[in-house]
Parts: sequence; C-alpha cells; structure tokens
Amino acid sequence: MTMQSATEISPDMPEFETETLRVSGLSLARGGIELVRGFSLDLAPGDAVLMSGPNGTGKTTLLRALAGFIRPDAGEIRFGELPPGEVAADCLGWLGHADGLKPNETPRAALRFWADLTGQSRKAILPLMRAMAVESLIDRPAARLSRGQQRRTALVRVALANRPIWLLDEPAGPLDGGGRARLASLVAWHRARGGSVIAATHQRLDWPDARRIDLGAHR
Amino acid sequence: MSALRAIFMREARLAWAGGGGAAGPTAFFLAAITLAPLAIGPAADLLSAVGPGIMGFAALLSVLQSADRLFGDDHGDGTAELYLLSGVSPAWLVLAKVTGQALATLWPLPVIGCLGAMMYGVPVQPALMGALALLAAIPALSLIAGFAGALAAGIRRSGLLIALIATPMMVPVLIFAAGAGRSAFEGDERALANLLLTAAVSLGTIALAPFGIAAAIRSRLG
Amino acid sequence: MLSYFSNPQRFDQLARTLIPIFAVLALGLLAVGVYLSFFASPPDYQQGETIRIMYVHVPAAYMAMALYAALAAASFVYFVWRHALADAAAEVIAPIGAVFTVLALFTGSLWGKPMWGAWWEWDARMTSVLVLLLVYLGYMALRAALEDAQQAARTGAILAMAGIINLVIVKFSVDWWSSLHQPASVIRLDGPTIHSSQLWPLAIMALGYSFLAGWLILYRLRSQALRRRVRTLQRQREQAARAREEAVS
Amino acid sequence: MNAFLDMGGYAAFVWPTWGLSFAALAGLVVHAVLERRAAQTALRRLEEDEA
Repeated sequence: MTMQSATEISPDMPEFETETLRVSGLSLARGGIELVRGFSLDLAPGDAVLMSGPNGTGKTTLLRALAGFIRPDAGEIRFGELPPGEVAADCLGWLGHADGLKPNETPRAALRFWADLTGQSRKAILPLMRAMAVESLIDRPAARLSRGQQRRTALVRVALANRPIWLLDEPAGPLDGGGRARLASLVAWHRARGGSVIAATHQRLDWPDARRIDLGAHR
Repeated sequence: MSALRAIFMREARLAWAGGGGAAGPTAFFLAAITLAPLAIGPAADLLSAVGPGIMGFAALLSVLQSADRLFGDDHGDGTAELYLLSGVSPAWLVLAKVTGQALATLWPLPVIGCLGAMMYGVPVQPALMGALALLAAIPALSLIAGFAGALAAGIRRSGLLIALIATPMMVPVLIFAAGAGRSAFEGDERALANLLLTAAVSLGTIALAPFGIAAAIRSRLG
Repeated sequence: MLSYFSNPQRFDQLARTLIPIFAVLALGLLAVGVYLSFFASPPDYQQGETIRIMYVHVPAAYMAMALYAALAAASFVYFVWRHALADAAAEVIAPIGAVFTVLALFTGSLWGKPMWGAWWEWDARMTSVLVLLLVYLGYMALRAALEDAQQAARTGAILAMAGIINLVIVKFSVDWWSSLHQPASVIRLDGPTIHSSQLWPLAIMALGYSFLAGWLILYRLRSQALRRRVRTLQRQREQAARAREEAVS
Repeated sequence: MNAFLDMGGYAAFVWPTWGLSFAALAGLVVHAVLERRAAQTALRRLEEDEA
C-alpha cells in the first residue's frame, strides 16, 4: 500500500490559523476512582499525540474532557485562551467510539448534511472519500457498510468539518492495513495544513514524529 | 439558519423513511380506538360521551409509544455528541429536530382523531373541534415525549421509564385537549377556552422544553 | 453559607447534633398532637368524629408537597453549584416524600368514604396528590436506571426541576378540570370554618411530621455517606485488582 | 371508654387511618435504622479485608 503523499488529497481547503491547545494540571475521576492526575499537554499546530495505556485508564474520559463533555475535577483546558465550552465547536473535530452514522442514511446524504451543518462546502466530500477509498460506497446505506467502511466514512466527516484540532478515539479500531495507511496520510495532510491531532489508540500507529503518552504512568 | 434547516430536513427525512415514519403512531392510535369500545361496551350514548376523551388519551399514548426513538438512537450512535459540538445552539437544534420528527410521524393523528370520534357517534362539529385540539396539542406532546426520551436515552427498555416520566407532564395538555372535544360535544361554552389553553400549553412547552432537552442530552453525555 | 456545608466533616458534626434534637421534638410534638387530636378538641359540628382523620391526612399531604419542594430546591442547588450534599439530599428525600404521598392518598380515601360516600373522589386535591406520586416514582425510577452516579445526579436534578414547574400547571389544570360538575367541596378545609380548637391539633401534628421528616433526612444522609464510601472503596479495589492483573499479563 | 372507642360510629375509619399513619412513620424510622446498620457492616467488612 503506497503511502499517499500528503499533497495528493487536494480538496481546496485553506490553511488553519494557529490554534494551540494548552492542558495544565488536569485531574479526572470517575465514580470515585482517580483516572488521571496532574496531566499537562501543549498541542501546537502540526503536532500529533498518541495516547496509549490499558483500557480503563481514562483515555476516552480524557478526550471527552478535552471536548467539553466532562468537567475535569482540577486543572485547566484552553484553546488559545478560551475554555472548551465556548470554542469547542469551532476548532474541534471529534471522532468518538460510535461513528455518528444513521443506518438508513447513505454517506452522500450524511456527509452533505454534516457539510451544511458545519458550514463547509459539499465539493470537498468526493476528494476526501477518495482519500479514504470509500467513494464507491457513497450511495450505499450505512447499515450495509462494514465496520471499517463506516469508520472511514466517519473519518471523512471529521476532515470535512475543517476544524484545526482533531480528537480521535480509537480511530484505527476496525481499520485494516490499507485503512491505517490512508488514516496516516489523512492525518499527515491535516497536520501539513497547520492542524493538530490527539488520538487514543491500542494499536501501534506509526505517524511521523508523533509524541507518545502512556496514560498508565499518569496515576 | 441554514444549519437549523439542515437538521430539520434530515430529521424529517430520516423519520419519514426509516423506523416506519408515521406508521408507528398511526397503528397504535388505530389499535387503541378499536380496542376501547370492546372494553367500554357498544352502548351508543356512552361511547359518544367518552369518544372525545378516548381520542385525546389514545393520541397521547401513540406519541409516547415512539418517544424512545426520538433521542435514544442519537445517544447510541454518536449523533448527539456531534450535534452538541456542531456550534448550533442546542435549544434551537433540539427544537428543529423535534419539529422535523413530529411533522414526519404525527401528522395523521388529528385526521384519525376526527374520524375516530365520528365512529364513536360524536357529531361532526365536536369531532372537528377535538381534531383541532389534537393538532394544537402535538407540539406539547412531542416535546414532552422528547424531554422524557432524552432523560432516559440509551437505557435498556426505556419505554416504561419514559411513560412514567412523561405522564405527569402530559396531564395539563391532556386535560385541555380532551376537554375541548368533550365540551364541544356537551355543548357547554368552554370548548374554545380549552382549545386556547391547549395552544397556550403548547407555546409554553415550545419555549421551555428545548432547554430542558438540551440539558438532559448534555448530562447523559457527561 | 453553601460552601460552609461543602466539606463533609462539618456537615457530619452538624447532623450528629441535630439528629437527637429532631428526634425529641418529633416525638414530643406527635405525643401532644395525639392528645390534642383525641382528647382536647371537640367533634366537628358537621363531620362529627371523622374530623380526627383530618389531623393525620392534612399533615401527610402537606409533607408530600413540602418534601417535593425540598427535593426540587436541592436539585437546583446541585445543578447550579454542583454541591454534592444537595444531590445526596435530593436522593434521600425522594423515597420519604413518596411514602408520605401514599399515606396522604390512603388517609384521604379513608376520610372520603364516610364524608362523600366513596373510597376515591376525583376531586382536584386528591388527583393532584396522585400525580405527585407519579412524579416521585418517575424521579426514583430514572435515578435507579442510571448506573453512573454523576449522570444520575445531573439528570435527576433536571427532571426534579421540570417536575416543580409541571406541578404548578397540573394544579391549575386539575382545578379547571374538576370545577365543571364538582360543587365547591362541602367542607372548606383551610377556610375560616375551622374552629381554633381544631387548628391546634392540626398545626402540632404538622410540626411533628416536619421534624420527623427532618430527622429521617439527616439520619439517612449520614448512612448514605457511608454507602458512597463503600462503593468508592469497592471500585478502588476492583481497579487495583485490574492493574495487578495487567502488570502480570 | 367504649363511647370513645366508637368514635361516633366512625371507628372503622378513624382508627385504621391513625393506625396506618403511625405504621408508615414507624416503618420509615425502622427502615432508616436498618439501612444505616447495613451500611456500617458493609463498611466494616471492607475495612477488615483491607487490613
């Protein structure tokens, strides 16, 4: 599977202005159990962070705190100077455990909806689907897509939203070898445009000069 | 504004096609209308007296019947998270969603309510008033069902829990909506008052419920 | 004032001192109430001896509503200031309020039979109490259905606050609904027709019920703090076991 | 004495109402005490295992 060069993916999307994510002294507890204590992180444009650690160590909880779904018990999260609450919508691309696809909706209809909802142009849909090699499935209802194909479609949605900071929860979970390579090139294209990404993952993802954090050590 | 239109269109399209669209509430309403006389008995004067009330009651139950699909699916398949992160104000987003779904699935209720009332021996004019009251009640019914559905999103077999949570909140709109039909049938002058009160409750619910639903969705994602 | 109670030790001290005081007050008031109800107040000129049922029915109905107001207030404090004690209070109050509501319904029915001739009268007041019972059950069912404690607290708070708004509208709509054929109820309960000698037992019994409810709430709050510590300890033990098992594998 | 017990002919309603009321109040108190004791033993058992 040749590694697609970052420039091949060419929906005409402008560069991002610089958006840094600063996390300082974050601690998170769930049901009385402390998952993360004193976690700090700076994510400058172009950075990539891979979070690993046994399940139940708080990877997902940390991502959900960064997205503003969960209030941390201590510490601060800042996008530039703003807390996640106000600004999360404009600068966060989110990929949760679930792909956000409706069973009886086709990728074409879904991605058009997400483009309209986030105020992006629909022209970027096809190039991005080609980048994830799912363009042939554009009119097949999501229920009849495989888990891997659904995940690729969800990754297209994340890219389509054109947001600088990506939070990806197990992005490569159901992906095969080809899928992981295409994910790597999508992330490389995103970072080349000044975007940044934090991913929680079990698998070894070899994204060039990505910082690796083992959450198990943070308790 | 186009984002809200996008949500409205998507929810209406999905509700219309998937999940049986209007078939669910319609089938439930017809079943209730058919079974009630078998339980109450064929006495014509009795049936016509309870006719308007049965219509209101059955309409309420058919809205409740499809309540868990309103927000339960979004909670499970990740859509709720994405909606909250879309930058659209949650209350407006929820209102657009419930309006889309209500129009796509509940439009037959007033029609069936009118025909059903006539089947129970209610004259045309009160039957029409009952149907009008049902139409006025639909916003309140669907938003309250949405609120209960959002609170119980993702819980296994949440149907019973949603019914228990929504029942007390449906009391006012049921009293006024069924009251409109009944007063029209009994010829006392409160029919219009009941209709206006139904509309008032619906407007109040439109103003308040979206914030409650948005808060419920956010708390269930926390 | 709110932050004063935010640390558990200070609240626990206060609870430990208040609990015996409330117990003594409740028992004393109830004893005086029983005496006043039976020996120191005349039968009613219309109802005769059945007036004595009112001395337990009205306090029960009053407690049912007062406890829901407390539940909603605690939920509001939790929702806005995230005050763990307020959430604990809301969780503890709900079952107590539900029991008082059931009690109010039964005593109301036992009162209705001799007075109106029917075990259940769909009048505005009794119907509202029945709806209140459903609100309590809905709140408890929702909290029980949510495993995550934090979600149960926030979601329960939202439902409780919606419930208080709804109960106001329910009160109005049920009055409107029942006023069609129902003649104004023969006995004006809270109107001037209550003779002062009948007001005293009612007030004392209501006060006795209130202090008993206060005792129950404080007492159960303390045992709930224990239960939450047990749950946390169990979770920590499970997590430690998981970590050990990971270290081995 | 039995005039008192007769309650003007309404004995069948007054006494059950009061009986029910005090049964409910007593029930609430007893449940609260049992609940507390159960919590204490559970905590003690956990702490013993801890030691």
